[in-house]
Amino acid sequence: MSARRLGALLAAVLVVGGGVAIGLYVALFLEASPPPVQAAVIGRRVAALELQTVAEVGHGENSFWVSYYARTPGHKWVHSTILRVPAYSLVHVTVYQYDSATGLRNPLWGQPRGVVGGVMYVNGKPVKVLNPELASHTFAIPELGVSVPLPGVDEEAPNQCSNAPCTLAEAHNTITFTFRTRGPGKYRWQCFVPCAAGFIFGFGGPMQSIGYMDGELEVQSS
Amino acid sequence: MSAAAIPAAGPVREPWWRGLGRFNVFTGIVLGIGGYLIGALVIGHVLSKGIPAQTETNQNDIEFVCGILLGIVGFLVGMGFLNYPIARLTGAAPTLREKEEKGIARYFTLCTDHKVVGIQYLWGVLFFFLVAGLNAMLIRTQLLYPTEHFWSADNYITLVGLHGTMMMMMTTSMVLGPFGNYFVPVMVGAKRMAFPRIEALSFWLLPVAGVVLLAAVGAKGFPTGWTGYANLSVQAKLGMDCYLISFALIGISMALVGFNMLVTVYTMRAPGMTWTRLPIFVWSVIATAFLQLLAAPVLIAGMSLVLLDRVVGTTFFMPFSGGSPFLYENLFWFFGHPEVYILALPGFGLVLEILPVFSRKPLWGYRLAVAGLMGVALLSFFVWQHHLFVSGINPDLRPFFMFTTELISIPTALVFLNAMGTLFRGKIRFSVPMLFALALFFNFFIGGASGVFLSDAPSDVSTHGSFFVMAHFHYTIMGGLVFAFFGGLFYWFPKMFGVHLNEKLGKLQFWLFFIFFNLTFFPLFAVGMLGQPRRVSAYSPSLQWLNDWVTAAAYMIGLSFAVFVVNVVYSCFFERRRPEANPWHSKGIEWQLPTPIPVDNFERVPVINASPYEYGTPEAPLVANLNPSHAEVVAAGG
Amino acid sequence: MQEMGFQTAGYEAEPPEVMARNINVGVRLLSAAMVSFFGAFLFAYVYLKERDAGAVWRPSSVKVPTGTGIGVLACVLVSALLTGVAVDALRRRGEGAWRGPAAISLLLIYAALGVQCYQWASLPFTPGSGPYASVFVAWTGFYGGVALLTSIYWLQTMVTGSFRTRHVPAGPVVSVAGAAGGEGAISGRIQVEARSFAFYWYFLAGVQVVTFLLLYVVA
Amino acid sequence: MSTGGEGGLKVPPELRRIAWLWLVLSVVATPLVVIFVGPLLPPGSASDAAHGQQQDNTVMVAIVVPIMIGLLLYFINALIMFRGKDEADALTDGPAIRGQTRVMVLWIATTFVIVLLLAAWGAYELFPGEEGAGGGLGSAPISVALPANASSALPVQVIGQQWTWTYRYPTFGGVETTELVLPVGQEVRFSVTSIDVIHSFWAVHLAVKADAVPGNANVAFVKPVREESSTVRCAELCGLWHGHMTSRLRVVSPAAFRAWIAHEREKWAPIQHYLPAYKPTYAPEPTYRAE
Repeated sequence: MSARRLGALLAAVLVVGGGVAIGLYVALFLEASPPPVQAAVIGRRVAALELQTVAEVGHGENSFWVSYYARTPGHKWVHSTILRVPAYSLVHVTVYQYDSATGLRNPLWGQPRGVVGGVMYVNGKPVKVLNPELASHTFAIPELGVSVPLPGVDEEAPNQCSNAPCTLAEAHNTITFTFRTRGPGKYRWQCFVPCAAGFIFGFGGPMQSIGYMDGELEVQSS
Repeated sequence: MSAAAIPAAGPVREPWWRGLGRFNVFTGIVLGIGGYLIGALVIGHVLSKGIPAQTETNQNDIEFVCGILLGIVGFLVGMGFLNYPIARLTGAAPTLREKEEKGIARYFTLCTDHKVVGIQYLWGVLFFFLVAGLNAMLIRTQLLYPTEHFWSADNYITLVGLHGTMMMMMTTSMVLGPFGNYFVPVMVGAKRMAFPRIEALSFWLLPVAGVVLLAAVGAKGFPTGWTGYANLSVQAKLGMDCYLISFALIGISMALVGFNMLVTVYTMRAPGMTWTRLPIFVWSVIATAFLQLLAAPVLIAGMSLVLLDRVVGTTFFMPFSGGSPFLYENLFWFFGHPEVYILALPGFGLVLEILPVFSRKPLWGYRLAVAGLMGVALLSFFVWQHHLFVSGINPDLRPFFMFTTELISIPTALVFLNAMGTLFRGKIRFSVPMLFALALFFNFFIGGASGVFLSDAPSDVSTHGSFFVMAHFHYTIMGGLVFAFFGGLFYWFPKMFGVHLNEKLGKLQFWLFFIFFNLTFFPLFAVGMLGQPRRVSAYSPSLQWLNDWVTAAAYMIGLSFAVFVVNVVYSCFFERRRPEANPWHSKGIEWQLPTPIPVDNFERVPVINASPYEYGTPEAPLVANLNPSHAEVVAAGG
Repeated sequence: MQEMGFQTAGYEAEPPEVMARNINVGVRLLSAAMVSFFGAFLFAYVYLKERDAGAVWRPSSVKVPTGTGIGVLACVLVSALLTGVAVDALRRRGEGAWRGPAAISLLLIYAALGVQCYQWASLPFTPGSGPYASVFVAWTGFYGGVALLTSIYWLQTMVTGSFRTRHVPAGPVVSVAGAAGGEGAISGRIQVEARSFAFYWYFLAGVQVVTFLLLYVVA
Repeated sequence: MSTGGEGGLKVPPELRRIAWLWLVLSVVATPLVVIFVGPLLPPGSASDAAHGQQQDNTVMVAIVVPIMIGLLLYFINALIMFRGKDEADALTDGPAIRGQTRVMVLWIATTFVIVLLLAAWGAYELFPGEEGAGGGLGSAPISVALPANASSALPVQVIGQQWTWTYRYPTFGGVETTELVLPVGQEVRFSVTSIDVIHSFWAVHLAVKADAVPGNANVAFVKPVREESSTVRCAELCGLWHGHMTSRLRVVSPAAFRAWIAHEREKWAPIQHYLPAYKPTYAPEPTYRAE
């Protein structure tokens, strides 16, 4: 009977299809966020991180999105915001900032804090406070009290970066600072500048996506 | 499967694949995908030109929404929903039904037989219930650890939103869909629903909505939970559009179901089916249908406004541009609270339907039960701001909303009284449906009592937005509706499918479910009181052991559902125990009909002689005369 | 599971008076649902206007398109009036007398939709120009998309159906009190359906009056 | 309508035993719960609001306990007593009892009285003098909702943003901090707002919860009565890091508070003149679809 066979076939297809769909579904959620990037260990309880911020990722399905990049100990720039650092250590951070200024929603974050000495160094010069309107992004780990504003690049400057990851030859600001990690665990980090143009409050899209303007700091016992 | 396999009798069959080309779910899917592509790549593309906020952000809501909307239209066209309206527009005469297939194929087409729609609903609802339940397992897995461990924070929020939204969407149809469509016409002595095509449409919107919602997974998810609060929803990623459209679709489906049920019960009752002989389940359907008809349009409007904010750029919910997030909260909860009773009331009706059968007594206090159901329905429109006690909206109205909310416990308590009176001096049988029905009262009492803490404005300050709320409504919806649903399913399965579900497996499922349901959700009251807000992916490490306990118990609930799946497969395909015509010895009219129920239900319009609860009254006539003479019909007021 | 072999032939037709009653009850429920639906827009209007803190409700640059608004209102009201005339004619003189006014009424609803579309195309503000503009766009949009379209569908099915069957003897005959002849017998269905539609369309015309008062007059 | 209740509200024989049992159990259990469980109930007693809510919860538990005992006793008793003895017995019908007006009236009256009591008690607890408040009172609370010493309350502005809390102390030069520190024994007036989406300020131990809605200043009063540290959480889903939107809350002695605020003013001095002037709500740019 064709109807019955059709039914059996349909049932089989449904069961198999359903199983595959459920598997895919779980896999979609299991799909790891970006690959973790290990901080370079440069001494006993001292590590170094190199990051850059770019105005546009330039490729992939979110090519227009603003994003962070991180550098592996092998000096390769990868599109990731999962950073692994050792516990109870000093972390020297260098951020190459290629994006222009947007301005802070809450001006309070114009003052670097949670960093050693309460200062950050912009192109080598110590800065204790940044005019909030000049901020392009911030690097903030609220649970560690770390918040560092990153001054934007002058929009008139020649040789703007157009292709991520950017190189040192292109217009940028170099910001360095040092913070101290606590015990092992996962700490979230994010940007507080409403830098997602085209979204309400400048806070949609990349501002709410891990791998762009949000990430996790995985502090590991060394 | 070839054309050679022609049955001995009957018309010549076409090869089966010819059927694929003719208005069924297959053509629906094809046209749906085509509609999406045209909508997104052509219409949406043109409309969004020159709007940088759409085209230069990798988030083109216009394209996406146009695609989904046209895809839905395409699906419905492919299903054949436009055939009749277009025919009518060009002047065709009205007809009652379009077509009906035979065999399994009719479950995949626009079928206007209310029993087919009921079974379509049953499997549709169960499928999405399974998916949403799986989401719950994934959520609990994450909460094994106090910070993100398995899924990232954005995936976790999407999971929470999917679980909540899908459960809320599917459970609105959980009783009214399968049992309402299947049994209400039978119970009132009608041959069909009042508007069979609308009935089919109300079902087919459900899988569409489900698929659209699931598509959010591929569209970067949505971060708002099932409440979809603006203006977070305006800020959210593409998946939000899926939430808005699918919830609006469910709103349409709900309003249509309510509309159809009310007309059916109002106009199509058989002669002799007076309002006081109506089975209590039908009364609960009436109460629910009123809520759906009047509350769902507000939901549709609310979802549309958010969609306009996202797509067209209106400012309804933008606080710094003259809009107000409070507007959304009011609109949403004006729907949202009746929604809660849309979930609860059919459950009450179901258990009150089951209790008399298994205690072999009339339903105690029938009129009171009706009054209780209607009272709950009415009051539920006047309580919505109890969700907003700490929001800063109308704080001076808190005593009023506290009072109206607590008033609801009076009609709810009537249902308890009905149950207690019905059990009194009965001859109770602990069959599986009865177990589920009884468990509802235990669960719902805890749910209701915790509701008092939430309705109390001072106490609500601490419990609002915490896991306490979450435990509370799982006690009422899962402990109420889902238990009632399984009770009803075990009760009516023999009638619907001609197969008796295995009792032992049923009891195993019940006890697993009941015990671990309580072990899961009771500790969550404490979790909430101790400071864990809802929908968090990270919590205080001091609460980890409680959360781990809950997760372990939740897995066991999952196991109980696995037992159910095994039971269905085992009973239908291996055991195949044919039930007696009336296995529970019920007096309900549906059990007086042959199994399976013929396509027109009754050969003639029956005459109803008695209420379906005439237990203990040997002199009472049979509930219905299925083969009445003309004189009897006229005498009964037909 | 048992294979259920249903016979597909030989449905019993619904008795026409049951169908008529279904439509009659249904239209009232439909109107009730519409009250909820447009009530949401009304609520948005009142709420946002009352909470208008920064005087952004309607900036002076947002001009009310009164001309086209009057156009829509006029089409709707005249159409509703004609529907009334048509129902009266149906009752007194039968289906033949009903067709003319009903057809014109239908054309007027099309006209209302046309004027509405023209208004959207020539809107002197964008949807984002404040809460008034938002409510305006949403309200007129859903009035056009829900109210006008459903009315068009319903009335057109009746009118085209009636024109098509005007030489065919009507279906099941129901004696209707007060029906004074006309073209032979009058089917009970079109009687009830026309009256049900009139109920629906009066109601929607009422909604349009409220819309006009709030969106164009009070603004 | 027969059987059972002819002679007034006589308790049927099947229920007499459990009626007594219920009375005894309730009389014993309720005070025990009030005395021993009540003080353990959340949200504790670290503030006046917490204490009021704890009282409130105790009252409700005390009402729920006898009802729960009654229902459990009835159902267990009924299920044992009225069960079908065997398969045949289970298929004979029970007596056709359809309802007794007296029982219904009594039931409705009882539930109505309980509801009235609960609502009246809840409304009474809302009065600030009764310490039951702690919730958001909206932007312009009516005078009856204000605590007696509202005018001398320490104003603290709570600003929610995606995804952190900050606090401004307008009486201390409008200094903005990332940690919430309060002096013990001092009435505090929170003014809760948000600069983007809806958040909900939940100081768990103080039993304060007020939604932070953009463009709205939601006022809440509380008086911490114990020096204690705890966590502020966000209780309304607000996007990606909702679960992590916490901050530290310390209740300290007045002297420690003065020292702390002085230190904060010094610490945040560099940024101070960039901050906007103190206002109940802020509308920072960009507000909508920034280009």
